[in-house]
Amino acid sequence: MNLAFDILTVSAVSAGALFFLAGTVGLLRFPDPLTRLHALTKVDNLGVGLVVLGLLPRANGLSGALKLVSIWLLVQLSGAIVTQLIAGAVRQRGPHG
Amino acid sequence: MIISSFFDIVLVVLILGIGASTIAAREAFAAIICFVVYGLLLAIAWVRLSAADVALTEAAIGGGMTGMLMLGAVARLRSAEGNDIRTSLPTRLAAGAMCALISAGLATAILVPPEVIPTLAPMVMENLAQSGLGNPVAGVLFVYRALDTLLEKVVLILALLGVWSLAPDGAWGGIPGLRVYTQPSRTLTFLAQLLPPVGIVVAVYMCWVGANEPGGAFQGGTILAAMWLLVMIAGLKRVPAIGQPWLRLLLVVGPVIFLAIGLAGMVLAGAFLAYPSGYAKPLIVTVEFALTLSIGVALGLLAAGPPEQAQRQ
Amino acid sequence: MPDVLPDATTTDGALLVLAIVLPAMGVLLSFVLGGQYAERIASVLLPSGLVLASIIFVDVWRSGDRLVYIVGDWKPPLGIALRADGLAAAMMMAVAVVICVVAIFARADFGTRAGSAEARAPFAFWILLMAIWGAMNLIFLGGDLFTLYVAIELLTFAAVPLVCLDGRAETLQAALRYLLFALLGSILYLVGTALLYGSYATLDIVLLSSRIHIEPATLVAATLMTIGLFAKTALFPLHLWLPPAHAGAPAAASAVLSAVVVKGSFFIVVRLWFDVMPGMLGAAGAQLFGALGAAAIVFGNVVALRQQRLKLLIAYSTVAQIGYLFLMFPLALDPMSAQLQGGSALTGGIIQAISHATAKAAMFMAAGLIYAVLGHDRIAELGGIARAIPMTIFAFALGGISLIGLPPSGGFLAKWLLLEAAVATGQWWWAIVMLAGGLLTSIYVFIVLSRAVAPSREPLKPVVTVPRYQEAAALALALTSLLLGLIALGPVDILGAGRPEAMMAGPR
Amino acid sequence: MNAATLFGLCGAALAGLGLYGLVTNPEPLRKILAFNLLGSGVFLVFGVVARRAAASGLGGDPVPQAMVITAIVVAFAATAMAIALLLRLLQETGRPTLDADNPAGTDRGNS
Repeated sequence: MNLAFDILTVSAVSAGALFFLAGTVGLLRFPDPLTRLHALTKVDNLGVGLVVLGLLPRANGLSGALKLVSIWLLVQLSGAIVTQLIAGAVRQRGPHG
Repeated sequence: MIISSFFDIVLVVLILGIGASTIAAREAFAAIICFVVYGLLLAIAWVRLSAADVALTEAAIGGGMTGMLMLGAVARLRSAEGNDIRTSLPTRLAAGAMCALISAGLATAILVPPEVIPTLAPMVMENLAQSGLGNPVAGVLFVYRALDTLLEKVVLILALLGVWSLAPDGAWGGIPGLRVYTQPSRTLTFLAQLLPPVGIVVAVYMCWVGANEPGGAFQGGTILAAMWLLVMIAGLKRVPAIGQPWLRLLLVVGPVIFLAIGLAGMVLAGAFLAYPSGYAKPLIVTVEFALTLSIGVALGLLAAGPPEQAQRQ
Repeated sequence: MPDVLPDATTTDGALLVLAIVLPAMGVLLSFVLGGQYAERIASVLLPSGLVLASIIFVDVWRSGDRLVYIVGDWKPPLGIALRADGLAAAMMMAVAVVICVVAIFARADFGTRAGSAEARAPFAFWILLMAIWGAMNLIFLGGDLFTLYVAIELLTFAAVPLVCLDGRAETLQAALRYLLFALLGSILYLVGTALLYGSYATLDIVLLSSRIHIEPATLVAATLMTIGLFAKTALFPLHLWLPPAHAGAPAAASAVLSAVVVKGSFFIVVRLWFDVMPGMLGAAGAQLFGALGAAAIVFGNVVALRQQRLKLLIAYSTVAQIGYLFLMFPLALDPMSAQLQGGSALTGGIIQAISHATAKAAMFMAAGLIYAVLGHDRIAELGGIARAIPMTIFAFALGGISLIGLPPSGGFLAKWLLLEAAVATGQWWWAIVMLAGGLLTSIYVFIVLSRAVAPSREPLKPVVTVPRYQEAAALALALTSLLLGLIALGPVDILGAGRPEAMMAGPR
Repeated sequence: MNAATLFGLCGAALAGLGLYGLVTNPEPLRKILAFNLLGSGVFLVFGVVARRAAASGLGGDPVPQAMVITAIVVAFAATAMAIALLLRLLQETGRPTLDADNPAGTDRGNS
């Protein structure tokens, strides 16, 4: 049982980290704001999600697990909104404004 | 062990690199973005130093609130940019040498610690039980060194007064010109409707849990301030006029209650800022809640800036 | 090292709490009740602060021992102690007097008529004045280096807005520069406290003084804290912020800033080197402090001589007078033990601080009145002013006498004591600096006075008529400064009360 | 070298960096930013002092940790005041500068 949880933790957190890496590379390499946003949202969504998933078995009881999940939800929310706002600004002022 | 020290080294390199780029960046805007990232990395460093209370404060205030203030400022300064004065090379070299000297001095002091490292931690823990608190940092802030904490709240109020006093005479008592202007946006409005209830719960939790675990009035107050600012920026609530009696009352309620309990201690517990035995924890929690409110309002108003338009009747 | 006496709250120790709580209450109450009440609250609290300071003064003087209050009943190192020794009691008294007189003076500019709406400048001024009073009391009484950090920050936040109360561009610029200097100063001080705590696990002044020894961290801490405090005291060459800030502020504010605020960080320098680490400075360090002081005296006076505007002249004279404060360090060093010791040099330095506070406040008030009457403060065009406001010019002259150091002024007593110490320790070069400084001071005081008493070319048309009580306030402080020398006959020995030297010698 | 010392050296370097920016950068906003960097370096030194003195089952000495919290709030208040001053200066003169040789407002709109 413990071993299974450990494997889950290691693999999920590693996968999450990989998404972070990919997202960061995308942020640095992609040409314009909208594609960069696209890279960022992937990180927010999957990267944090996988890390949280991996950490769940190690959470401090139910309340700890709930806190972890709510962190993920909050990151989702803020990520989505901020992306919207930036994209809106880009559309209004053009990609270089 | 090896992994953790590797992590620390990477973290330190990142912090130094991004810190240096806040100084070296050519544009103020880029420097500020670097600073926000820097603040978050620093919060991780604080976790690595086993100081979760400080990490929370640093993330909330050092990165978040300060970053927001700076962004607001740079947005206004942009039109006036292009300040071509450059410091001359000899001056820069001299300054560099002096700063290197100071860094070296600090580094020496850190590299040569005393043989027996003295600590107050055991003494803090020994006496903590009397107060009923579980968080030693809260113990230091509200029991042993309560005088500093109380006076620091007065500092906050003075800073706010200092900011307000910069208003034009005609605008006195009026509405702060909140520094971040955005076009009304439905997305932002949505966020400002959705987030504050969650934020307020988190702030109250932060303050409540602070007695026993990392958290407390500062951290809770900062979250409260952030929620309030969000609502004001989205235009859901007007920025209040600084002459409003309720606003002034909220600002001082924390320190006033703190001071009153401190003075009551002179009569009931034998010393200023001492708590009567058995009542310490409820009194401290009361003070913390009042302070959370006052800090939240004060931080929010500090970020909002001096009044710029007279209040319309 | 002799073991330190155990700390315990003394009878009347609660007065020390009151000295800090009263101003804090004043700030909070004025803030919530609004500008209509701020002046009234200040006019009740400031005089009671004076009474309080007098009681503490008499207490310390009578008993020859310090008052102590243990806050929250938690003894250092865990808790914080407030202590009033002779130095603290004397400085508190002086600050209370100056602030009360400034408050009387300020009623003309920042008075609030009953029933009027809250106005910006008076609201800010009265609260800031009370805050400065509280911060200074905390600096004098605080027994813990971190509490002193909070105190100097309180002082900074109270002092900076005073500079730009009128909102003109130059004063805003001066205030911003002052703020940056002050912040740099406090952060350097703060890092010093961190290092000291790391080495000794306490920041209590008495505990530290018994534990402190020479090691790298302590030396770095002492250096950084001193540089920071020098920047805040505006000691040459870190004085750049002072002249525009002090000269640009409204008269009442200039008086407080120049007379009171710079003495706060100076007092912490004294605490640090005389109380926390008396054996650390050494001969070389003491000579360096003295040299900076001497440079400040020469530079400040020479630049003051070249000023065209009266308020700037007075501000540069402050730069010079701050220099005198640092001459006491080489003179107080006991060559046998290489320790800084209280005695005539320390007494002279503190009396210099007090006498400068009263004289300089009087001179800034006088300059403010002159400005009000003429609508400018160009020294070359002062003609006829002595006829229009003779009492003010008289006050300016008396203040000048104290700055020069003529008997029976406080400045005379201070310089006399410092000269005595210079002779006793065979350091004649400091005596030369002092005498040269006195000479330069007398030249610019004389220039101003001779312009002021000269007849004006055309009949003087006062821009405003200044109220009598403002002139009287300036004169009262100038007289205090002039007669301060007479305390040599009386309570001057209070300055030794509760000092470590006195304790080692045993209770009197 | 243990982790605490590493962060301590980082703090020392940051303090130097911040001080350099504070002294050499002519723009007031950048000076304020540099002051914050300097401040955070100093706070890290506090953190190291606390971490080194860990005892009684605590990860660090809580006394310096509490002091840092106080100091962070004070630094924020200072930043807010400095920025307010700066923006008011901008409003008054059209150019934010601390340059004393060019009295502010003389060449409005020139920059």
